Amino acid sequence: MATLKKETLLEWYRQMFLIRLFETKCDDLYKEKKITGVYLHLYSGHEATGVGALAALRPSDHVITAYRDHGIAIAKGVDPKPIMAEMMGKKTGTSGGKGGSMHLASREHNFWGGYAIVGGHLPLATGIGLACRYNETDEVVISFIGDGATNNGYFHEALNMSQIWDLPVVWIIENNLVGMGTRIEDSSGQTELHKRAIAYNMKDAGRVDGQDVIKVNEVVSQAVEYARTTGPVLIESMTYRYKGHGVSDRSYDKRLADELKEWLENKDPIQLLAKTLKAKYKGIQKELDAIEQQCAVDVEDATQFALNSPDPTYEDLISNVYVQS
Amino acid sequence: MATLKKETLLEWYRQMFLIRLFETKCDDLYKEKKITGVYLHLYSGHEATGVGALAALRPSDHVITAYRDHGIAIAKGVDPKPIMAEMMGKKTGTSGGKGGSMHLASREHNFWGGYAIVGGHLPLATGIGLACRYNETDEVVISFIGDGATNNGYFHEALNMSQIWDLPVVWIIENNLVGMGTRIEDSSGQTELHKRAIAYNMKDAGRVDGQDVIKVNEVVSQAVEYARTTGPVLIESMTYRYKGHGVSDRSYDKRLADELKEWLENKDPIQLLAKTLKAKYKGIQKELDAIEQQCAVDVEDATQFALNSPDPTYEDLISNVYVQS
Amino acid sequence: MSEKMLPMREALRIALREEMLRDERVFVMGEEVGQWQGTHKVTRGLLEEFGAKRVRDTPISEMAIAGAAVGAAMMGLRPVAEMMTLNFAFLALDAIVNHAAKIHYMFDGQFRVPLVIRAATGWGNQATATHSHTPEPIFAHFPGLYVGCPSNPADAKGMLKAAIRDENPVLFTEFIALYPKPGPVPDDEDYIVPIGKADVKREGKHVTIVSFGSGVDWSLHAADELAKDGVECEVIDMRWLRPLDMNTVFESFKKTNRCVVVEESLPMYSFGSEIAAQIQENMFDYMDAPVKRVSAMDVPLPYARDIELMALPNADKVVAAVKEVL
Amino acid sequence: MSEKMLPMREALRIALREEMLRDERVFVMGEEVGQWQGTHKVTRGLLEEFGAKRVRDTPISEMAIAGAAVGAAMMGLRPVAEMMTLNFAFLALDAIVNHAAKIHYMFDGQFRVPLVIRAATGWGNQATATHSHTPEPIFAHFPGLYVGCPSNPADAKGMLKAAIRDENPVLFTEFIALYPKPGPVPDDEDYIVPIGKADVKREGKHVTIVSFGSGVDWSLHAADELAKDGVECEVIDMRWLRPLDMNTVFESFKKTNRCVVVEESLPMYSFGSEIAAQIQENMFDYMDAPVKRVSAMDVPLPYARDIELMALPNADKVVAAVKEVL
Ligand SMILES: Cc1ncc(C[n+]2csc(CCOP(=O)(O)OP(=O)(O)O)c2C)c(N)n1
Ligand SMILES: Cc1ncc(C[n+]2csc(CCOP(=O)(O)OP(=O)(O)O)c2C)c(N)n1
Ligand SMILES: [Mg+2]
Ligand SMILES: [Mg+2]
Repeated sequence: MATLKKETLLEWYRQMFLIRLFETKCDDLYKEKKITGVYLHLYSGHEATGVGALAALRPSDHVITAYRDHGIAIAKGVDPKPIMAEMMGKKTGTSGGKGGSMHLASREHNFWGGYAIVGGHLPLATGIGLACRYNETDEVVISFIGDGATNNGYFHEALNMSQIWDLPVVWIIENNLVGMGTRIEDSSGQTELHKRAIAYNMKDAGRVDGQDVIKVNEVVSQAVEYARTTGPVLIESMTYRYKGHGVSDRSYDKRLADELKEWLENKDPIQLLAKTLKAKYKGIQKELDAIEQQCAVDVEDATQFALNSPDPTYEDLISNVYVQS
Repeated sequence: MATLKKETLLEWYRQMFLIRLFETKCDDLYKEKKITGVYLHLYSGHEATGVGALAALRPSDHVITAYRDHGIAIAKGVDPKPIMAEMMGKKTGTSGGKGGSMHLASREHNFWGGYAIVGGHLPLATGIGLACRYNETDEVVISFIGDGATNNGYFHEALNMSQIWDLPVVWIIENNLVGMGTRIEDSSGQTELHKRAIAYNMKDAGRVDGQDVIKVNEVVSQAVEYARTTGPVLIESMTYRYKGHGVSDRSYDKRLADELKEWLENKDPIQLLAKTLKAKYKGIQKELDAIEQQCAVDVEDATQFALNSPDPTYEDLISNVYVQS
Repeated sequence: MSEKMLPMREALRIALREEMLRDERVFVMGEEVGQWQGTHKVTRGLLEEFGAKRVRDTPISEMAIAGAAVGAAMMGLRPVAEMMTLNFAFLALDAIVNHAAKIHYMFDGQFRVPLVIRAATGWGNQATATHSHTPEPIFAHFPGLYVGCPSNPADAKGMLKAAIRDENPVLFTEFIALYPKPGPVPDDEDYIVPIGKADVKREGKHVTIVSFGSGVDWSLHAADELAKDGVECEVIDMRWLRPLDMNTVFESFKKTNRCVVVEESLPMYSFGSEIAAQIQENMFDYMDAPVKRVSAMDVPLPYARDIELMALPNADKVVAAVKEVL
Repeated sequence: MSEKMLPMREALRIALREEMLRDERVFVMGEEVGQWQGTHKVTRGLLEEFGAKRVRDTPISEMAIAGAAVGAAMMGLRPVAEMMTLNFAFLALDAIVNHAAKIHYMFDGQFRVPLVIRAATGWGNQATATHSHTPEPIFAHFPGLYVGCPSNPADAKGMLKAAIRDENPVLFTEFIALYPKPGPVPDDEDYIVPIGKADVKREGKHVTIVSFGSGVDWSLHAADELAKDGVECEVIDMRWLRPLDMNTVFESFKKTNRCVVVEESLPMYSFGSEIAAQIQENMFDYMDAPVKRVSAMDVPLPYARDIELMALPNADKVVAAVKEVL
């Protein structure tokens, strides 16, 4: 941490704060029926994992994740405007309104998308890593994985394949203790998920406090360097889901009241970083205030942009089923 | 071993010898085109694993395996006659000639079948174990697994599920170092396959010398008792495939000449047991000779039975697609 | 016969509960079926009533859910495994087609696989391409399996009971859009809608509309609409894609000589293909017009509401198709 | 154009090799494709020539093979992934249908997935129920994917090259029974058989026989047989199940007014269903007889040789079907 610049920490603060605001806004817009559909999975609570991890990458490095993807898009540098437009199914969205909240992506940012089939994107990460090696670049892929997803066959096959081919993939389990309503103890024989690395003889980077953006960044940075030169790494980042599984899960705050309170009060990643910053830099509050205000403006701009964007049309419905040659 | 009776050892010798002869006969019959079709996977070399493991079971216990199933059927006590008839696709076969060499089974022996989709039978074992617990019996299932199969998603999902439900399944990897032509080093990140138990927090019974029927029996017996009362166990049994992957693999003996020689000469399970018996019991050779002769008669009887059995008919082709109510 | 007005999800829940009460061997397993009370609340209350032995939450392991259900069924239990949505059953295709459907045959009758795999199906909620399949036809392609899909609460109860009591593996799919829709449901605990029997939902003499699941409502609405113009539609709910009760279709067709097939599935190699093929093959001399097919458009489903709806069939499209064959 | 007589497996091998020489981005991956030289020897010699980077043996991990190929293709490589047999592609259905086929659409064109999944298909070698599928139609049900299946060595070369060079994901299936069959193969390194074009293999005016893969030989043999009685069959090899070149079928049908569809797949919700449905829908006024379908029997495949053959289609069954429609 000694070597981290103040600007770096402030940038992480900005990203985490922006994600939080963005997600809160999505929640509101859903209630106002401006965002519709059955699925909307918020990243609130996970910010330090996404931001700390992606800060370890170069722009030329890659990331792929599941459906809980809004925060990942933001942390990889995608403009909130097309992200919000995608939430509303607008033509200006990252995926032209055809992917929706679970399928954000940005080719130019090397963000290879959010995917809704649990585990389905994991072999894609293996393939992306394979291409990095094949092309003899030193690029790296980060692939996020839900704790629940680690019990799926895709996990096993994708991680094993990445190991036998020494691919530059950093596998990060975002262990928020639950998949939908199923606690990790009820779904995984092994609840220390990083230990699953042994099954592939993969480098096990252990558990990291996923609420501490600085720690996350440190562990992931080491892993990224290892992956660049050597092979895959498995990391388990302990985090927490502040909202329900998705918007249709409305009882989570009753169900998990005590636990939720504990995490919100003592382990909130944004508050933790604010505390660190304040302890270190006198008078930083003003800078934080300015960042927060800018984030609010950005989210509001994104919302207006999305609201004012056109819907896709019949032409869009039938386009891009195939690449036309 | 101290407690093993001579009759027990002789019975194991008989089973192993019978399997070896049976498989050799299958190979001959295939060359004579009495057994036809693309698939025929011989158990030669694996005898100690199958025989030692199944000797740990009670008749009311269960077994399930992959397509390399002839030896398992014999070791579970199925009469060689219907087994050989199944090889020839006869109506008197264990599966009425409809399953063939890869799909032997005997409901009355609690042999739940051989299965040809790699890994496909593993969740079936989980389900059988589930039924044992559900019915509040103390029955146990042994499920055999190829080393190659451990890299399939089925393995991961089935083992994890057996662990979270504490099911009475003994998972035995028959590690013959290869799946078809792919060496374990090229297919598994982790080559000490028993270590995959850690991924499920499953009891790891380690590696056993799969050519030593006594050792196999000892390790599996302990595992079976653990499974009965507590939960699943993973065992890795180191063994070797004397023949090609299947009958269509004709270059294996050139490909693997040195290794094959080493195993045949120094690690043959039948010779090893014979040596033990001879060291322990003077003049046992005569008994061994008698056993060997009886095995030859049994295989010949089975062959004649199969040759003289009727083929299935159109009625058989269309029957048992559904259970008629 | 006494009955109650209930939504389909409740009819299904009652069927499950009654069968669990009736037969100790029946149990439920799947993702979120227990503590969460079922993703679609079909298993609501069952964990409380029957306990964790008979209502089993599973990991996100579709291959193992289906495969373990097969193993348990072979042992004589009667698992009702839930796939959450039929999309996820793609991951279990091998276990369903190669194991559930084939084991009885492959071992020549030694084993039976009396299981039910329940799965929510259908689209229309912006669930996007990977979560918006109605792929019943690809499962019904394979012999050894039965495939049922109710269009209303009473059938939901009677068909699910038939599936659970049957000795064969059944894939049972439930349209998400139909879960909340109410309808009369018989109280009878032995109310069975037999496997493989279609239902004539409305009689008519000008055209036969053949459908299943969500398509039945569209068809009935279209029939109401067309009745205003004096067109009398006979509406047949196939209920089961396997076995497929073509006799009921043929009997109707002999009278109407015209047919429209309505399905929410994709158009190619699908339900409509098979119905149309069988009609022309068996009813050639009765055909006054070609069989028309109304189905989803041949595209992956997009997220945005308006274009998603454009891609879906509806009553208007059925009306238009009927007019084409008149 | 110079050509050589070669078995289909060799034509495929040459196509792979030439494309690998032509384009550095093309690589091969799958179970036993390298050291073992391919289960069906289609990749023979490639490991020696191109090395382990471009000829990659994989674990028995069908989900990951297909999924990794998708990821690599998105990055601009051109993977040719082998599934050993199409039966095992059941395990990869999700990766193929939900990812390979949908990613281009779902992200509105941002990504392309130019991959080929090769798989051996067909039955008739006592491979038994789980290893005896010809399930092309269930894959072709889904938009976003192309599905091709050659019936002869020349097409095998030209179609595989077309598949590798195309920007879309292609499922490419190869009948095991056809691998050893020789036929003339053009030497031309740019010999392309375009995606989505059917081939009239034999002209005739009395009946149109529509088929693909192994069915084409049976159809041609049947046509020879029928010619003796003066019946002139037009035989169409569809080559691609998606896109489906119905225009070629319709043009032929306008002339013959009769059709038989021949496939090795199961009968229901299948290739024959779709062809028959489209003919009656579009060619109603040209129909002199119903379209007949010849397919495998609707049973899982048994092991025993004789009854297995009974369940399979063959030239005699095609002859009988043609006689029915005349
Ligand atoms: C193959 C598959 N099975 C089931 C689902 C339904 N589902 C969506 S998210 C989810 C839980 C995933 O939990 P986890 O991996 O822990 O991710 P988290 O939601 O906690 O971020 C489930 C079961 C799915 N989308 N795909
Ligand atoms: C899902 C699937 N993929 C591929 C195959 C083809 N196949 C049959 S056996 C085999 C090798 C299995 O090796 P292993 O599990 O080590 O068993 P062994 O043959 O050594 O007993 C392969 C790849 C298959 N039957 N099923
Ligand atoms: Mg989670
Ligand atoms: Mg092996």
